Amino acid sequence: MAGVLARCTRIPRRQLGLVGTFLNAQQPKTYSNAPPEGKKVGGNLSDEDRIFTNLYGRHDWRLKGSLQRGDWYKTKEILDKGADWIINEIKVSGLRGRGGAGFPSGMKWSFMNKPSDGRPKYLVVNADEGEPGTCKDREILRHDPHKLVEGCLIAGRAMGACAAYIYIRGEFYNEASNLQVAIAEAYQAGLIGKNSCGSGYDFDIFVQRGAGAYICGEETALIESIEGKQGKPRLKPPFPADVGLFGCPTTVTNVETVAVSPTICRRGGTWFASFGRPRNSGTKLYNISGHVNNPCTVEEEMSVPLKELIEKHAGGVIGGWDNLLGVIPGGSSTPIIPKTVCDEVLMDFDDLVRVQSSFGTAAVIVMNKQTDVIKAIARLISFYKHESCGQCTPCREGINWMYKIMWRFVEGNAEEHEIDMLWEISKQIELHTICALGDGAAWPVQGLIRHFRPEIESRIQKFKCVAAN
Amino acid sequence: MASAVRTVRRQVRPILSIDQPEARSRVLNLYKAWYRQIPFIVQDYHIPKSVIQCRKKLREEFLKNAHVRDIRAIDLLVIKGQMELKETVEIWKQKGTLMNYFKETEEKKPTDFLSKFLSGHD
Amino acid sequence: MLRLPLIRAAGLSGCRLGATGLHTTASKLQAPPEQIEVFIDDIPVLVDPGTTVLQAAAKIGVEIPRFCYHERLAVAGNCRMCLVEIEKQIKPVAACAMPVMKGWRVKTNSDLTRKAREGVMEFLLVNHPLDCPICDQGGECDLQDQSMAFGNDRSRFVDINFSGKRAVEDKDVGPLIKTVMTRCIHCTRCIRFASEVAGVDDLGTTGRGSDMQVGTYVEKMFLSELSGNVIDLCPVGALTSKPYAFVARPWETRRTDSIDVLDAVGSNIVVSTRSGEVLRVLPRLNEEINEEWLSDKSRFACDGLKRQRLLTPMMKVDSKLQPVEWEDALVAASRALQQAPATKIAAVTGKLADAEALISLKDLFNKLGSETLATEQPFPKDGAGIDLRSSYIMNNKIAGIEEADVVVLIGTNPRFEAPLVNTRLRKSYLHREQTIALIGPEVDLTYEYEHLGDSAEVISQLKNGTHPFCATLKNAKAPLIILGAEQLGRSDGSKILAETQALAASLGKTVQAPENWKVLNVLHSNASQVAALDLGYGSSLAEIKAQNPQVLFLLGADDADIKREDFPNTFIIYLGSHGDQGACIADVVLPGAAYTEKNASYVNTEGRAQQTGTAVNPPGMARPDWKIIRALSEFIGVRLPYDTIHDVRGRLEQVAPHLVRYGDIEPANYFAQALELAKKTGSFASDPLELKQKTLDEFFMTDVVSRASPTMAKCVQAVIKQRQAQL
Amino acid sequence: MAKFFGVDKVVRFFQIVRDNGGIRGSLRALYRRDELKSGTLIGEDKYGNRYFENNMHFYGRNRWVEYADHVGLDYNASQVPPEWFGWLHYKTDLPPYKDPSRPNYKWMLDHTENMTGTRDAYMPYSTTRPKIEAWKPK
Repeated sequence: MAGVLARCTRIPRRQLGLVGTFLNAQQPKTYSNAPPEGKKVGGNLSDEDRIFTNLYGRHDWRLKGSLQRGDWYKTKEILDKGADWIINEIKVSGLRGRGGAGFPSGMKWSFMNKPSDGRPKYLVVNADEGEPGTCKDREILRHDPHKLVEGCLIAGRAMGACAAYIYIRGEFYNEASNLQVAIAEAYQAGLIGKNSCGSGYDFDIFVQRGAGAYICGEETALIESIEGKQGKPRLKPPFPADVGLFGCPTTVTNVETVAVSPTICRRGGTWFASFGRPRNSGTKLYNISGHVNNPCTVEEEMSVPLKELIEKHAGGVIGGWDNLLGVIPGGSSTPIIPKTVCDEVLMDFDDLVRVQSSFGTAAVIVMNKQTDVIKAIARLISFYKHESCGQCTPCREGINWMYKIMWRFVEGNAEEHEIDMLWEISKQIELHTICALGDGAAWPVQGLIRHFRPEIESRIQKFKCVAAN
Repeated sequence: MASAVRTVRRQVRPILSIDQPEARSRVLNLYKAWYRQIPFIVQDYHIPKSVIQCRKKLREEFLKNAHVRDIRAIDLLVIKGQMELKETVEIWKQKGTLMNYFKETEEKKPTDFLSKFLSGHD
Repeated sequence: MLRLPLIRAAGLSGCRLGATGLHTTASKLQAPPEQIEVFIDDIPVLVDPGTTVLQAAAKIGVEIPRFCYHERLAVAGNCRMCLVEIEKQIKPVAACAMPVMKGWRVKTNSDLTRKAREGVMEFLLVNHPLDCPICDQGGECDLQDQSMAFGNDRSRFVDINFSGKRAVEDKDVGPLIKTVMTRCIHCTRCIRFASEVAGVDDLGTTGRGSDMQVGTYVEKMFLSELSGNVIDLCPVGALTSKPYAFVARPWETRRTDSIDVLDAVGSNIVVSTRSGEVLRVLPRLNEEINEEWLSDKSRFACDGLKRQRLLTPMMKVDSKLQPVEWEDALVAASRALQQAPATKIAAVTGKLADAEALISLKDLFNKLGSETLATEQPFPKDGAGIDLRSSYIMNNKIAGIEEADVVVLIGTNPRFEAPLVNTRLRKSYLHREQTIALIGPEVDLTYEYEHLGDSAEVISQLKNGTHPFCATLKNAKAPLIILGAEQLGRSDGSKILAETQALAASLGKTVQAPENWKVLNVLHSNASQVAALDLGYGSSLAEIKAQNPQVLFLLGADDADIKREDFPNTFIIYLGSHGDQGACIADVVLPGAAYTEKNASYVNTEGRAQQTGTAVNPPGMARPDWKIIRALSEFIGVRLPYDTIHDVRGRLEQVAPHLVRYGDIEPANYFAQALELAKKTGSFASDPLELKQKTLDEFFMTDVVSRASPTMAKCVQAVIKQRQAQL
Repeated sequence: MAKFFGVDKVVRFFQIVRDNGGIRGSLRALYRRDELKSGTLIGEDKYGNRYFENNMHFYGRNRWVEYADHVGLDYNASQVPPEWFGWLHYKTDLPPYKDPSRPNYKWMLDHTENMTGTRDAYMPYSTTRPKIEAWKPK
């Protein structure tokens, strides 16, 4: 779900209400209007620069193993350096939220770091990874849970949060139990809890399992769900940083964002910033699925060319690169890009926006030419129809309508002018909803019509011919 | 002076009668005509009133307008009376209509609180 | 759950959320913040920070269409009808939820805005059935109106030929509300009303996406004393009135502004009539009394106006009541009154009597030399008695309840005795952290309260400072005591009143902030009570019984439990609108007009005089009450000197001028004198405080109108059924 | 010859008088029915009405009914039951008792004459509920 938040980067800062004012003030200094200098392309991440060293679960995921891999190393010292140092380090690193929206994490955390008004603050970690195609947090949760636990502590320290809630997807049973074990170990080792790591800082971590609703990955719906209500997005403003969990200031961050923060603090923000193009720095977990020879999750530098990513790590497209039809680059809610675009696009936030798609969660879904792309998108719309919370009108009624039209397109039982109608309906949904799920459902359809309109038209013609005979 | 007379004449153009005596004679003629017709009316309509009673009513009806002095008004009343006579004699009327002369058909609305209350009028 | 986050948010993060919930009084306490300027359609408007775009637009008369937004409910922002364009923003914002920012240029009629509205309208109609011709909401439907104003004029929904529209099973939510859930547009107004105002968390949504349904999840009836309001709230025909189903169209009905008299709140209502028949009762906006809500009894008991009516005068012939003419009945009544000595006649007035009838009856009895006039609900005579108005009205006004921080309810169940007073309490409880305590039987109010005990002794303990709750009271800035009038009818009524007065006086010393703050408030449940006390109905039923009267005049007194056995040889004259207890025991029955059939004055528990309107004429031979008494006086031979309603009002003005100052409240401020006069001795009775209306089924039938109402009978049945099902 | 002198008419007159029960009977019949006829008795229904036919009269007058004696002068056409009505009005030439095709079911109601003008006349009444229901004292 969080992948859908990608749109946040594309709308003006003022849109963010209160937050927007902060943004406007600080943005020029950091990265906004800076022309991309430095690296032009990423790739070939060396093993010593990998953050998630147990991504494939070949080593011990428990405390002992993670200590060997360097987790919890001098955590106390990091905590002792204080919130401002941590936030500054994150800012320097240029880390952008890994949940899809790509909001600069340092800035987001700094919103929380303001004088307390008496209310406690909370860190909420969004481990409700439900986006079709995305499976990066899962690997962290089951194979490197201590990275996350440590990350919670550091991020929590940076925000002055008193506790972290990790909202974990209901289907991730084993992941949740691994995480719970890791938290228990950390408590026993005195790493978290009262006087965490001996730093004098009290910090608790709670795990809350979801019940399998995609919408609960939206930050406010997630908060509602933790509060025990129906997982339905809240209106913003007020933003969670103002009124969040239990009415208190809250920051909701993705698992990956939190999990990389200890390493950033240990190895320095500049180290992290050295990867990828400017404004798209760091390393990233890529999930490659679909018609590739070797679907995998891999940690790679930002700004790696899509072709290199697929060829090098996923063993290439089934039937060769020329058999490629299109790629959904960032999880199901991002618009599909055709092969011509795939040839040279880089996997980072800015370059994918350039090609009218979105980086999302970097969940690359590859489709070769044997795919019925209309049916594939129709299946995605079925998913969104099923997962729409039903709270606001455009999403509830619109996606259902799109669903009906899409499945008629699959057969071809439609008129050609309905393609334009579908486009308009998707535009009527987009930007008109409370949360970003409506946008996420509209974009695949828009991508389909943008790049595969002839395909739909020929399908309709074919159906008419069959019907006529 | 002459012009003044002319204007006056234009303003009050006579309907039938030019002066008081003429109007008076018309009234008397009408009265006589009614008076003579009453026996036949009583017979034709079969009304439960005697000729004497009817003549008394006739006189009463005429005396109702005894105060009228305006010639034009007298003339109009005479015309109406003639029309009434014609209708009655030709039996264009019905018995009940004729009997209306002898009885008020519409009831007076109550005016004091209690009768209003009892009759249900507000 | 509802209380906690909202409070925190409202209290601590500025007025962002607070602004949505409270608007009548919230601004009074906070210092006026600096206003910001925004532009609505290029018209500059100055608003407080935290004002939403919609409110700012309303300030200059620009109405933004909405479905889910309701100014008295929390903002949901889910219908998306109120989307408006803000200049230099790609995304349209929901006007109902978005607070304005300085310098925003809002465009409520731009292309983007209109397109957004049209899109939302289209989406809403995709699954909304086009059954307007058979829909009860037709003619007063927000969806119809806004579709005309903002929708497209043709449909693109070709899928009607393939898969059709959604259909949803109807729910049975009780005898008052008819559901046609297919028509629901999921605005959740009903849900928000139920949980926020009514305090009954019965409604909610189940399912997701296009399968979302509004309902109770488990088969359950939505039974609340305020449930009918969701009918008004529902912008479409999903929730309509069950008794009113398929009865009339709004353009066929004639509307008469009136006042509700089934409780002592005096809610403002509109009576819809057609051809001499009351069809329905709707609330009318009055911020100081009922806001825009109405209790179910007031709304649905109107069919009781058509049953069990007294249409002709009746007289006992051969020990059986026979219909007679007015003359006969009046002659019989007057003869009885003439023959009886002045000390042997008495009158009791019921809860629906209007001020005009009360003054006429009092004048008549005074002319006959009697002063034995009693109200159904006794008021203690000791001490100041009824002489000081401050000891029997709700001095601090209904709207003033919202400003209290600590409220002590003594022997009252406001939820059922005055549901619209209770909504104020709940509102303050939710939004202003009001602390509420109750002395009396433990009843289910719609908020949490501290139960201090059910003995009258607690009042003294509070006064003396020996009760644990005194600590809270001592720190209260605006304490309030609401005393149920029902308790004053107890044998120790005067003691309760005196102690409460003393308690209020001691608390009154600590009040600093609000001006004219009055601690002591009496909550009545009878609509006629305050007017009767104002006019000097000072006797009590016990006195009348002791007097053993020869003639007893009942002015609609049906609830006083007057039995024939108590008055074996008394000639009983009953004047009222319905055949009930009173008419059963009467020797002469005089048919009076019900509250929708006369232009009459009533005084509510605050002491606010208001008048009802003549929506229909009295049925049959029934007459307005004061006219009957006036006619009777003439038969007796002591003619009362008024013939028209204006004359009666003139007489009212002589006696009590505030009774004809409609809409105003005449404040009373003789607390100290009342306290001085109060009898200091006496002791509390040992039995605990008791209430007549403790549960919902007791609420539905409290007076002749609601007892005659088939709908109310169904409600009682439904409550009992639900209770049994839950056991 | 007798016909030529009109003697047969005289003969027929006496015949008719005889059929009607002599001079006294004829006068009574004449008083009751305003006409004097004689014909073949075709049948009698259960109400006592007797049906005659005499084809000497021209079509339209050759069938008639003599109403039951007990009704006296209060006879009217609606006293003829429907089965005889058909025969009387030439809808059929078969009198009811000779007609096998006539429906005869148990549920069929007995014939009643038109009660208009009598106390038993049908009076329509309102079936709608009154708008205001009055209280009935017990």
